[in-house]
Formats: sequence, C-alpha cells, structure tokens
Amino acid sequence: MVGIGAALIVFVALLLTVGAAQWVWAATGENDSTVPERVPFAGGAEPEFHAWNRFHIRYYAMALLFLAFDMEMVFMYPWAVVFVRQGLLALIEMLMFILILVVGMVYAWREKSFEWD
Amino acid sequence: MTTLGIGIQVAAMLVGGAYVLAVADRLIGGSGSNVRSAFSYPVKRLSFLMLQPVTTTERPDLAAWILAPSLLLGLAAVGAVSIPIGGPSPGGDIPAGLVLFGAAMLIVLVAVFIFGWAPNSVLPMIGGYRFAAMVLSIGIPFSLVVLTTAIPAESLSVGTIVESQSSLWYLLVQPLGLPIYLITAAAIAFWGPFDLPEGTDLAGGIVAEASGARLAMWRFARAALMVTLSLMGAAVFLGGYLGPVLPGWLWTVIKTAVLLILLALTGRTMARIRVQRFVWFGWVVLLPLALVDVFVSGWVAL
Amino acid sequence: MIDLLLVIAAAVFGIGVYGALSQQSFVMIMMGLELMLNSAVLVVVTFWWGTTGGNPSGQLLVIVILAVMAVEAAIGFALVTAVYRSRKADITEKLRRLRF
Amino acid sequence: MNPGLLSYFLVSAFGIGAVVSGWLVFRTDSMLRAAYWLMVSFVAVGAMLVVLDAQFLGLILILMMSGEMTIMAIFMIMFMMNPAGLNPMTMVHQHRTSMVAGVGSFLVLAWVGVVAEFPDRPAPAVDPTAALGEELLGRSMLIFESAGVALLAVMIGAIALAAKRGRFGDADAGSVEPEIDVDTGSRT
Repeated sequence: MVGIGAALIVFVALLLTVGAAQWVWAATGENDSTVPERVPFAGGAEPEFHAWNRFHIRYYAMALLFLAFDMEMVFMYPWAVVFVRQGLLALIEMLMFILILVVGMVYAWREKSFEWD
Repeated sequence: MTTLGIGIQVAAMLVGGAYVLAVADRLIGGSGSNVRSAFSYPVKRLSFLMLQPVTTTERPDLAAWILAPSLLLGLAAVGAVSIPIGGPSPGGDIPAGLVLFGAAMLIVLVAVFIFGWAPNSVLPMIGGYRFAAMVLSIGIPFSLVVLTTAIPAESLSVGTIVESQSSLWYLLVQPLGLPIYLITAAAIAFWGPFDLPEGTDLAGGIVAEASGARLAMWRFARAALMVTLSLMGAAVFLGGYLGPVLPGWLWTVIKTAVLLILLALTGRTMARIRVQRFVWFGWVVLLPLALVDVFVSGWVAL
Repeated sequence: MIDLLLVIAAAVFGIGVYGALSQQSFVMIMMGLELMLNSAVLVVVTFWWGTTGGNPSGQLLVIVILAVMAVEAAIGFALVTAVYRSRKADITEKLRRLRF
Repeated sequence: MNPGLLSYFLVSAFGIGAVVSGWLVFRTDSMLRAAYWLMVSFVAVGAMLVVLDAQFLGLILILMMSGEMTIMAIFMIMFMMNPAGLNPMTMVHQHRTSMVAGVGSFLVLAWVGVVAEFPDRPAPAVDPTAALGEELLGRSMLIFESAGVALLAVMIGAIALAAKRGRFGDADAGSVEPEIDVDTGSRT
C-alpha cells in the first residue's frame, strides 16, 4: 500500500502547493492591469463575443467511437495478466472480441467518421 | 521505501529530466546560440518568466487557470511514482501501476482542456478542442502498446515488467512497441511535430494568454510530463534499471535521457501535420498497428 | 465499514435521482444517470470486498456496469445530436413526440 | 474483518468528496465545471475502491471517466445556449418532486444499508486482477463476448445516428429518403 499511498500524497501535495503559489501570483499580478491589457489576444481581432460559446466540434462521431472502444481497454487489462496461463484460449477469445470491434471501426472508416472539413 | 523517499526520488528525476530536455531542445533548435549558453538557458528562461507580471484576461475562469498547471504537474508526478527508479522496491510497488499510469496520462487531457478553456479567449479554446481530438484518437494505441509489455510479464506492476526483461528487452521482443509509444507519447505531451494545441498557427494556442509564473509553471509541468513518459518508455521497453556494472538508478537515468534527447531531436526536425490528418492517422494507422503488436506479441509469448 | 460505504452510496444515488428527475437539459439528465451508476459500482465493490469472500463475479459485474455507462453515454450523445439536428432542441420540454 | 483506522478515515474523506462533488454537479452554472465535478465524484469513488483492495477496478474507473467526462464537457458546450454560465440560469423542472424523490431514495437505501445484516466474508488478499482475468476467459466468456457485440451495436448505432453524411445526403439538407417518383397518372 506504500506505493499507491505515496502516489496520493504526492498528488495532493503538489496540487495544494503549486495551486497556492499560482493563486498568490494571480492575486498579486492582476490588480494593476488596465482594461485594454485584459482584452483577449485573439490575433488582434476585436473581441465581439465570448470564447465560451457554442462550438460545433466536427469530430463528435469519432468521440463517440472512442467511448465504445475505450471499453475494450477495460477488458484487455485483466486479459493481459492471465494471458500466458490461459494460452491459446485467451488469444482466440480476445481475437474474436477485437474482430467484432474492428467491424465497427471499418464501418466508421467507411462512413468517413475520422475525417472532417 | 518510504513515502518521503519516493517523493524525493521522483522530484529529483522530474527536475533533472526537465533540465536535460530544455538543454537538448535549445542545442538542437535554438537559433544562433553557442553550446555554453545552452546549459544556462533553462535557468535564464525560468528567472525571466518569474520576473514577468502574470497577465489576465477579461472574465477568466480563474480557478481553472490556477488548477491546470498544478494538475498537469501532479499527474506527471503520479505517473512517475508508478515506475521503479533505483531497483526493485517490494514495499513501494503498485500492483496495478500500469493502470495508474494510463489513468494519469488520460487526465492530462482534462488539464490541457481546462487550461485552454480558462482565459475565455478564442485561440486557447481552439487549442483545447484540438488536443481533445488528438488524445481521443491516440489514447487507445498508447494504452495498448504499454499494456502489451504486461503480457509476457503476467502482471500490471511496472516493477515486475522490468524484472521480466532480465534476458531480453521488450524493445527487441516487440519491435513495433517503442515507435508507436514514442509517437503517441509525444502527442500526449503535445510535443514535437504534434504540438498542435500550442502551434504557431494558433499564435501559441493554449498558452496564447499565459505569461509570467503561470507560463513558467505550465512549461515545467509539460517538461515533467515528458520525463514521466520517457521514464515509462525506458522501464517497459528498455529494461529500466537493469544493466551491467553501473548502479540501477544510473541506468534508469541514462535510458531516460536517451529517450528525452531522441524526443527533443524528432520534435525539432519532423514536419507538423494537420490535426484532421493526425486523427485519421491515429485511428486508421496507429490503432491497427497497435492491435497487430498485441496479437503478435501474444503469439510470441505463448 | 460496510454500513458507512452503503450510506455514502445511498447519498450519491439520491443525488443522481434528483438530477435525473429535475434537469431539463438532456446532457444534465445523463449526468444524473451516471451518478446512479457510480453508486452502483460502489455498492457492488463493497459487497465484493466485505461479504462474498472475493468472488470474481463481483468484479465482473463492475466491468459490466462500466460497459453500461459507456453504452449509455455513447448512444445518449448520439440521440441528442440526432434530435438537435432535426428539432434544434436541447431540453426535454421541447419534445412532445419522438418522430420526424 | 477488521479494517484499520486509516481505512475508515480515507473512506470517510473520499465519501464526503464523492457526495459533495456529486451535489455540485447540479449546483454550478458552468457546464464545464458540472462535467468535471462529476469526474471528481468518479475519482473519489475510484479512490474508495482502491482503499477496498480493488485497485484495478478503482483505477480503471478513473481511466474510463476522464475520457468520458471530457467528451461530456465538449457535448455540453456544443448543445448549451450558455455553456459557461455567464448569466446565472436554472434549467430545472418539477424541482420539489425530484427533491423528495432524491431524499426519499437516499433514506430508504441508507436505512436498508444500516439495518440489514450482511455476512462477514472478506475478500482474500490475493491478486484480484488475475482472478478477474480467469473469470473473464473461463466461466463468463459469454458475457465478455456479448459485451463485444453490444459495443459493436453501439458503434454502428452512434455513427448512424450522429453522422452528418447520411445515406440520403447531408443531415442539414434533410437526409430523407427520396420519394418514389413513378408516374402513375394519366399522360397528357
């Protein structure tokens, strides 16, 4: 348990210390900036609307495909651990599983889900 | 191994590795700089940024802006904790270390996305969306090639994977693994030819509005992330701390430094590709190659 | 310990029920559903750890719940996209019937 | 079983974290924050699973959710009028009913959890990941393979529903089946 505990402690400690330092810098830095200095850079364009706007990402079909394919990773981790013990059986079962998923990938590729303009 | 010992080890690796990376990057890509100035360049650059004021934008999401660099650095450190540096560590070994590493590297997406979101500015936001597209298309091949090294080792613990390479490195057993790993790792650290979220075509992208200490922290966290990714590459493909004569930790340092310099070299010499092309490349080329790698390595391991 | 874990899981589930029933936006409703599944994961692992003697079927059930989450999210988003395309609607009030 | 004091402390801390962040999901105006509060809730539950010796499951939950929540945030920004919550908004209906339902389900489930007696058979301290792998490849092989089929159905369904290029042209242009244009009327 030492290892995973160390991971937790290191993570929390870094998040707190670096976050606090960032907060101090931000608090001391922004007081003296004028309004023109605070205008977003945006390549010099006039800021007419917030950047936090509706944004139509073009790759949503790919994102949904990732959701489904990510699940395959979950099955693969325990499979890899017992692979050598189970031998050929494990190889064939996973090959079946992956081939089923590859059908979906080929369909997505044919539907041009990985490309957008 | 105590918690404090692990912490000091990781901190030393991350700071030292970040220095090596910065010097190598300056030597390879710096214009008109002589060799001697490259070694003091990281320190100069850091002190320059620290003395700069931290600028802000109109109505930023300040909490996210403060959180993002600390989160990135924390994730790099967590990834590094799962890797044994000096030798086998019975107490400090994490049974599912590979999963911890994978989770940390996927949350990098969150850190970068909120860093792009925070300033409420168009160019950083586009950088965030670009990075999401990149990670969603290479995340699976990245996890797959790392996972492939767990097959012959029969364990998800990185320490066991290193130990199982005592006769032969997995670089030689699984020749497809390391190239795919380095490509995807460079993309996850938005480094090299894949620095699309920070690209010059976006006038800096996610860092367009960052300055001063915030930019310094972000740059350091990104360098630390590169070190963690190289450490993992050295551990699972190059035998980690295994090696003759020299002590274990020195082997880890040498192998990590080699990978870091390799990444610095390719980062400065390869041509960028568009994000659309990259998404296609990730799904249609890298993912099938990674699957082939899994099954061929599995066949060999039988 | 099991009591504590079950109370926590119940609280997360209650928040999920509240969210799924009260939100108007499709995506926010899905967040409520995910919270309920989250508490289900916690309950399953609690019983796996405390009462079943480490029966691996418990672990498998968690993985099945994870698969359900992925399926729910992917099909949910796809449906929202399809509905938005044809109706320009993102909240449930704007939908009286589900056909084109 | 006799979990140590540290386990109690960690479970309580992560439990409070999971509940509070779960509540904040529905209390923040910014859609990005809502998505990432939900992720914090998942990470807290994942950490609790790690404390309960299910290290692999906890970490894989965190791994899955980080990707899923970013996708959720992106879709929220795509579909919400006001994704950052720059103007405060409440997009709720039947608020009181939902509140009653939420509190009611909490009370019933918590009561069951506290009152019911459960057998005390703790998990043995062996590597649970290997046991899971054996289960996956042996007895529960059918579940595993049918999950593959289900995921294939999800992929095809999601793409068919969401893709812009439909079978009958772009979705923006209607993407409807062309009408059968057979001239059956009298010729003039």
